[in-house]
Amino acid sequence: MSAAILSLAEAIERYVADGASVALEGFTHLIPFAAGHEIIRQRKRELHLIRMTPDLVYDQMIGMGCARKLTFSWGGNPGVGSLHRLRDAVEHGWPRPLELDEHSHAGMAAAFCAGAAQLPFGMLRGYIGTDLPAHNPNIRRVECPFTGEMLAAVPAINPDVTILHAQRADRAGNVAIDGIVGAAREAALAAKTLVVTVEELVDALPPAMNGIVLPHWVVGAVVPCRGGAYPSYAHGHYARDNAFYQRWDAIARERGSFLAWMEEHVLGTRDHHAFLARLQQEAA
Amino acid sequence: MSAAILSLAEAIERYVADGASVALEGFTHLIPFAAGHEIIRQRKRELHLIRMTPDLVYDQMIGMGCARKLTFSWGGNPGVGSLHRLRDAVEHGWPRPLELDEHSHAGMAAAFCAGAAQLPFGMLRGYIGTDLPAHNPNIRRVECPFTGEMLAAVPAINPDVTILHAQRADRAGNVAIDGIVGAAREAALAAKTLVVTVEELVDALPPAMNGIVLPHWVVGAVVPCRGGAYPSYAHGHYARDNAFYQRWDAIARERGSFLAWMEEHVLGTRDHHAFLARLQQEAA
Amino acid sequence: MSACTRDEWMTVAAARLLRDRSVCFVGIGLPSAACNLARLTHAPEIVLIYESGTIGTRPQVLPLSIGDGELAETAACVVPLPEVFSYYLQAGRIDVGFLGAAQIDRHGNLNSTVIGPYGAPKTRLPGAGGAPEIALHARQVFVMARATKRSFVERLDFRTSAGYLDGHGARARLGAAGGGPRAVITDFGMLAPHPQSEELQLVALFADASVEEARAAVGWPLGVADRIDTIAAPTALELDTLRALNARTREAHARPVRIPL
Amino acid sequence: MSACTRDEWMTVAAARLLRDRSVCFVGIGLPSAACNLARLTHAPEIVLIYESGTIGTRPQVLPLSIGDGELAETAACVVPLPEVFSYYLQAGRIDVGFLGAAQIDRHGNLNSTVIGPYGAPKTRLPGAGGAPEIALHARQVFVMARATKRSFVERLDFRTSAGYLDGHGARARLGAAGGGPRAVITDFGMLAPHPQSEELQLVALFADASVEEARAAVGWPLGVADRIDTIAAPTALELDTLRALNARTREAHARPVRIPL
Repeated sequence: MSAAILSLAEAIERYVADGASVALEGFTHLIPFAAGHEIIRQRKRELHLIRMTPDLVYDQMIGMGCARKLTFSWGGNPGVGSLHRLRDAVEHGWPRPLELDEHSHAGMAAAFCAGAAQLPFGMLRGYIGTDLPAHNPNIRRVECPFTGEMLAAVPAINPDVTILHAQRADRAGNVAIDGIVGAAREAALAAKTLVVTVEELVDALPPAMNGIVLPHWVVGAVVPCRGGAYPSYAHGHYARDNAFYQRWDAIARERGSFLAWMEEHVLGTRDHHAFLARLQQEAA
Repeated sequence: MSAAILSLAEAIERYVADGASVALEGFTHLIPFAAGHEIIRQRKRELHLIRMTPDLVYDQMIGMGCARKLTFSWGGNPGVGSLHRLRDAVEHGWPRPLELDEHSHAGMAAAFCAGAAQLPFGMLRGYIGTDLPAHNPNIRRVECPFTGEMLAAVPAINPDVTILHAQRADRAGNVAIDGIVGAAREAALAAKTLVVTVEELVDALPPAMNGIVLPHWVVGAVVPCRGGAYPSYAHGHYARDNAFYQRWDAIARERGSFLAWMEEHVLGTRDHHAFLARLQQEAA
Repeated sequence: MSACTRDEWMTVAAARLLRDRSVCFVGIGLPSAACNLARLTHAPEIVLIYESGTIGTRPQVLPLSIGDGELAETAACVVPLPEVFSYYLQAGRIDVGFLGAAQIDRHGNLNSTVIGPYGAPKTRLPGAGGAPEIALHARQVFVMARATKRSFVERLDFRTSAGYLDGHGARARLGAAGGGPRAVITDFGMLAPHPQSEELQLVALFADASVEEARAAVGWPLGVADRIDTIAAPTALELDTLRALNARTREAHARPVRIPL
Repeated sequence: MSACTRDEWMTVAAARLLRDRSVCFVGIGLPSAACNLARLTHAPEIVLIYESGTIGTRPQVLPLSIGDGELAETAACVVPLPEVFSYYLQAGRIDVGFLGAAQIDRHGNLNSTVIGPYGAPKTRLPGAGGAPEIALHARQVFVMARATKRSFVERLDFRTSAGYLDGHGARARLGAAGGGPRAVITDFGMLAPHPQSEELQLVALFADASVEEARAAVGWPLGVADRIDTIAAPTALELDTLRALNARTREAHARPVRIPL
């Protein structure tokens, strides 16, 4: 019932099976980069990746051939431009074709909420006048039994495993999140198993009252992992490395430069600590 | 756009019209007693009262003849027993008959959420095997367009006015709530107009981050009103007067003792300050 | 322990049913006392949720209402009520739900709505509250109710929440996710559903109660299990802990509250 | 102000459209600059909401992403993203939504999904994000996009979000609650929908732009309003404020970030 405290390698090995549906959530803030890199290191395959904003970490997993399908609502490099590896997969099937399950933010948020509530579908007043439903059979309509109005419906998202990054957990596995949370909490509660990497493991969480806490008995595993959101950020711990996001555009633009970078920095490092040390070395 | 800062008498006069649908929310905590008393003083009539847990304040309004209809999910004196005035209205039509729109907590919560989201209905997996739908045409069913499962549906609740009590507001009308919140936030966002009585008006709210804030542009009016939740409580300000809740059982049991108490304490006092002063006088 | 009351015995019996680390959706009254007694004795890591939104709360005294400040102050976190019902209860995260009722029938269906016809009630009761969905979604439900022929009835005046409906698998066929009322703790002992018929039958008696007492208190012909367990009297530790809890509670609730003038 | 760029002029023109106290749903890029310029000049009480859940935020520098820490630190509160979309946007609480796009057609419909066929794209774009529901629910939408014949097109490759659909009231008939794209701010001036046909037509030009320039940049035969306003050049205050904001932003984003080892 209580959360296990594991190393990242153990957690990914235990909970991310080939073919699983996996949501690494966190909206710009608290993106679980370390977990994504470990998935790449362990060469997981055929994953159904789920995430509102794929961001660099999904660009990396897609480019390294981990994914067969992507459920998403906005796939860019925020403030910079394209995710070149995502584009290459969709436009040219490299390194393998990628099936898309594409939504709007509002639709995907409704799907995560339904998942968290264990309802079979979510609804919204949305998708009117757009071509998305024509290309996604997962966007349907439902009639209000009181007014007759037709609303948009999306199936609940219930990932096999959701992975978050958070600022802290206590030793029982209670997890506390401060700051921008996106749909992370709903993705967490929607998951069959929840894994959370954290900046620090503490004896007792600060008093939360109305703050965001995931209680230990909904958490499958807690993984201590300093800097686990870098180059995204952890409010109160370190800032977003906007320059890295800008650099990524050049790294990922070509297959060769992408592969070389991943080989050296992710496959070539033992863990996230070694990854960060390599970057620091380069910066020095 | 910004919230007006009004006296309680002004706010009730301006926003609570005879015949209006009115939700005074707050779950045990932060029940807007002062506002309920002012509605009684102003002899509002034909109200459609909405509240998950009617509590003493609705017992008082119903007993004083303010209400024609009640939407609710649990109508007792918490930890004590019956609401005798609510019972008298339902069992004997005194002082006038009361139409009931009766739900479960889960159903009413879904209806408030739908109201806040401006969806026409809320849904839940609920009401299975109960007699409530047989007596309430507002409990219907909706079919999942993906799985075919039938779920319960309830129409959105959108009160003409929702009244809350909160710990503090700033001068722009931003309202901050700490502690147990129940469905107060959803009831607030579902309302056509929102009125909030507050313990204190401050120059600047403490930093909220992920706390509960109602931004000024969703607030119609802020009413400074110290002790406005008494005999309910305001976390960080004063405790619930459990003894009063117990005393109420005897006061409200008979029509005569109820009317005498209300005459003396509510109709016989100019405002909430005078009401509290009268009680303090009696306690001395 | 001679002076132990039946309410105390019921509370202790209910507490003993609770396993450490289980997640309980707690109501006010005897269930609240039972859950906190369990927490203060054999189940220190039990997780208590009150429908007011307090998750993992550890009150020093029992709340009078479901939303006392004590619950918020000692909680791991406080969430809006809609989330308690959708993200926790409906999502299937509750191991044990407690319910009481004015009436219970032989299949554990409960009435807390009305005595007499709904449209012209003899006695209007508080109503459903969280009960219908607790009854539906909790992995198991424990009912706590003192038994009389007026409360343990042949036929409910109103079915507020589902037990086993008409029995024989009717509940499961309707798609209810939770396991239903696995135990009814009452003031002579305990009833539990028969595995096939799902009719409540006597499975355990307090050490000083009898089958005759049980039959006399129940308004339907009460079936009796092949084996009737004896529920041991409260231990000194249980009784001391419960009484200390109740004493703290009485003292706290009697403390005069400053009128916020 | 001779050296003012067209991007600056667009930003200033958009900022001027924003009234004080209006509630704006802000996207990254030029809209974010325009909203914050308005806040720092004539609209100090404007309410800025970013879809990351930051409500009433007052950033000192422009965010690079929609969820920069700066937005959370200066917000009145931070709410989960599902609430931004349901309790704020869908609930009709947004006065102004900003959208950009890779393609726009004559009725203000937008494409940010794909160039070429959806199943075999020539260029895969980032996709919808918040756009479909911003387009639907905001009381008015302002579009900011530089014009070329490849972006202001006769026919969209994909309709990501609804403008006026085929015009002549089609949008309203479909039940869209918001008012649609009331203004398209582009690098020669501004387009707005014709009251009947709802076709975008030229209503204003930057002081140094011409109708010919506008027509050359638009991929459909551009209609022209009876009266074409001139958008005055940025004032010194506007330009100084915007440039200072951009300079602060560049400096902040260039500051090296400590690797969290």
